[in-house]
Amino acid sequence: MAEDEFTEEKLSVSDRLAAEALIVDVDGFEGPLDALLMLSRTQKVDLRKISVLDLARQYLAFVDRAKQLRLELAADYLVMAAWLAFLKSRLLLPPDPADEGPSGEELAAHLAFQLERLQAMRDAAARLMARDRLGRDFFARGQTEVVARVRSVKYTATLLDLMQGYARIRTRDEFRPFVMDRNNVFTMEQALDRMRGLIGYAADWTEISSYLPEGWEMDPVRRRSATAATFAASLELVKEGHLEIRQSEVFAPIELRKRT
Amino acid sequence: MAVSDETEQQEETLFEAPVMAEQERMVEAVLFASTEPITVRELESRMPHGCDAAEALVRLRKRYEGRGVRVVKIDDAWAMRTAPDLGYLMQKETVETRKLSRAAIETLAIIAYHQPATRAEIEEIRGVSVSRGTIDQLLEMEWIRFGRRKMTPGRPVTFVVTPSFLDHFGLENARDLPGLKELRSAGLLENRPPPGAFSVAEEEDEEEATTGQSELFED
Amino acid sequence: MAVSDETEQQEETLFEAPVMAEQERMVEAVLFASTEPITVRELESRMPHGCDAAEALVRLRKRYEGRGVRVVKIDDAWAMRTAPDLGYLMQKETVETRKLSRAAIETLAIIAYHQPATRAEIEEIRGVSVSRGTIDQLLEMEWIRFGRRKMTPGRPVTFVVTPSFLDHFGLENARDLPGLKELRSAGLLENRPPPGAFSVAEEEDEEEATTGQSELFED
Repeated sequence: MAEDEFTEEKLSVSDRLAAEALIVDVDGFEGPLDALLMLSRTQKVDLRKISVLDLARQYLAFVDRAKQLRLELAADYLVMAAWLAFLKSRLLLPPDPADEGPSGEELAAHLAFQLERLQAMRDAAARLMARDRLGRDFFARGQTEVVARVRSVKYTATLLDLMQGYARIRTRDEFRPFVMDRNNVFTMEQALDRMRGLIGYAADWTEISSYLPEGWEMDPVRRRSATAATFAASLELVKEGHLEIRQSEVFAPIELRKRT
Repeated sequence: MAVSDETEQQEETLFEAPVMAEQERMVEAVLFASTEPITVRELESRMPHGCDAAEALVRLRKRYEGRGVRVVKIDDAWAMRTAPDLGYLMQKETVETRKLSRAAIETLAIIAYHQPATRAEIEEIRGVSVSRGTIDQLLEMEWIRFGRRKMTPGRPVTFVVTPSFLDHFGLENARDLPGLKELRSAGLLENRPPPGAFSVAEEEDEEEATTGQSELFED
Repeated sequence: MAVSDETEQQEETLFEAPVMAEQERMVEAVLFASTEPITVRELESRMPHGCDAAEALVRLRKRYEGRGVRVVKIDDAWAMRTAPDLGYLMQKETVETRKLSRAAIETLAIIAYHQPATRAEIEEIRGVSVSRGTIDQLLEMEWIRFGRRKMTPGRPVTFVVTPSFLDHFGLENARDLPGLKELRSAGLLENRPPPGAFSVAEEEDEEEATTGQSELFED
């Protein structure tokens, strides 16, 4: 620490001056990195050869001075000060072999890189803005001619659109009120009515299919509905004791006859 | 030119007007960038002292002779204009791709699935009337065409899909269109219909596919 | 060449593209009439079928060399612009560009040189946060636009410069930015993570940086 004190003394005059200069336009800085870049110029060397240790001292002096003058420094300036104080100690103390973190030199090199990169971007920005510019140094055609737009519309659709379109129509059908489809549905009530009328003649065993109403035998949909209704009606009539029902084996024809 | 003249000229170099080639460049740039025709007087007021804008204009006009752009005089002012014979280039053709309307897609789908389909059939399936415009649009796009008249009272015209329809949708023939079962398994038909409605449609489809469509591909 | 070939060629003459001199006139007229850069594709869409706008452009550009007006390339489009040395004649046409803040200028430069650049990268380089207004202003001026999202955690948006940026600064493409090569070889365009902060995100960033930026130099 003795050495630290000594160098601090040695730098103090120029540091104080730099700090004073900075304080004048502390509001003009765009953050601590900008302030550091400004401070680094006082070293009057290539940014690549900058002494980060000196820079850290200069910055800490600047923050001290600001505190003495009771200037409000934004939080990020103080964060940078804390980090530079840490960096300074890293740079001055012999490296701790047990410490796994980056070395002081690595941290310093990165800071130097950041400063160099910021400076490079500022130079690039200045060069960019100094270029010949449209509307200032060179110009576009002043009097443009109207380009007539001839618009032709091309309609398109995908197979998916087509399929979805078709599906939509079909799905819409399915949402029709159920009653709309009754012309293909033979209800159990209808079947019961019909069977009650016919049952008196069923003295012998007769296949249930022969009881299907006329006009319902061919169309598979109608046949399915009529068969189901007729079967249900038959069971009802069996339950009521008017009818007998039998089936000789699985899937064999179902037969009916009047209960005697 | 006399020697004395030359000396005089050299002495005056600092105050001399730019050479004519340079003046021509200036006039060219100003005419190009100006939003309106410019008079000789205005040109000269903008150019360095001693320039002869009128002379530069004459040269510039000559230079642009026969080119895509011309130097023209409008009243007492000058401007640059594109050559009149190239006016046709001043229009821009934009092709806008638009999705077919829902009505057109549905009509097209019905024709594709049920062809040959009459207008009455399309309307029955869609449940709404089909506008003349929709059919015309599909005809114009050459996705549908007239098929044979139906042998039913009134002999209505029918519509069928065209090879360019198949081409656009990447189908070899209309039979390649996915059936209702496939539509359902692809999740395009989500609700299970009452048994009647659904199977009737499917039966019809099947029948159409064997009779109606094979008819189409025979001729 | 066989006689039959010649006959064939003569027969085809009707459908042949116009001669190159004529194509040059066409390109000249179209570019002349437009303030906005025009792509080769658009030129060709406006010219008769079979024209080679790219070749006509090369010839036209040569023809205008050293003149008051120049043919310039901006990205993949072409435009005519007055020669920069004559800017002083055009005070009347000068457009007052909104004065950009230092923050905006630096942000613009960082985006141009590091593109695609995320807001975090801009902030890392400048050492301060980038205000919403700065980015908005640049977007509004159409000098920057959103690029692809970065494939790093959070998928941050990136910013890239636009053709209007290139047009404004007289650049043919982003590779022509002044000093780009030097900055690159000095390693100043690298996204170097701070020591001890080797997070996954940073590694990926680096990868992105090399693909994104070297893209500019390839081809």
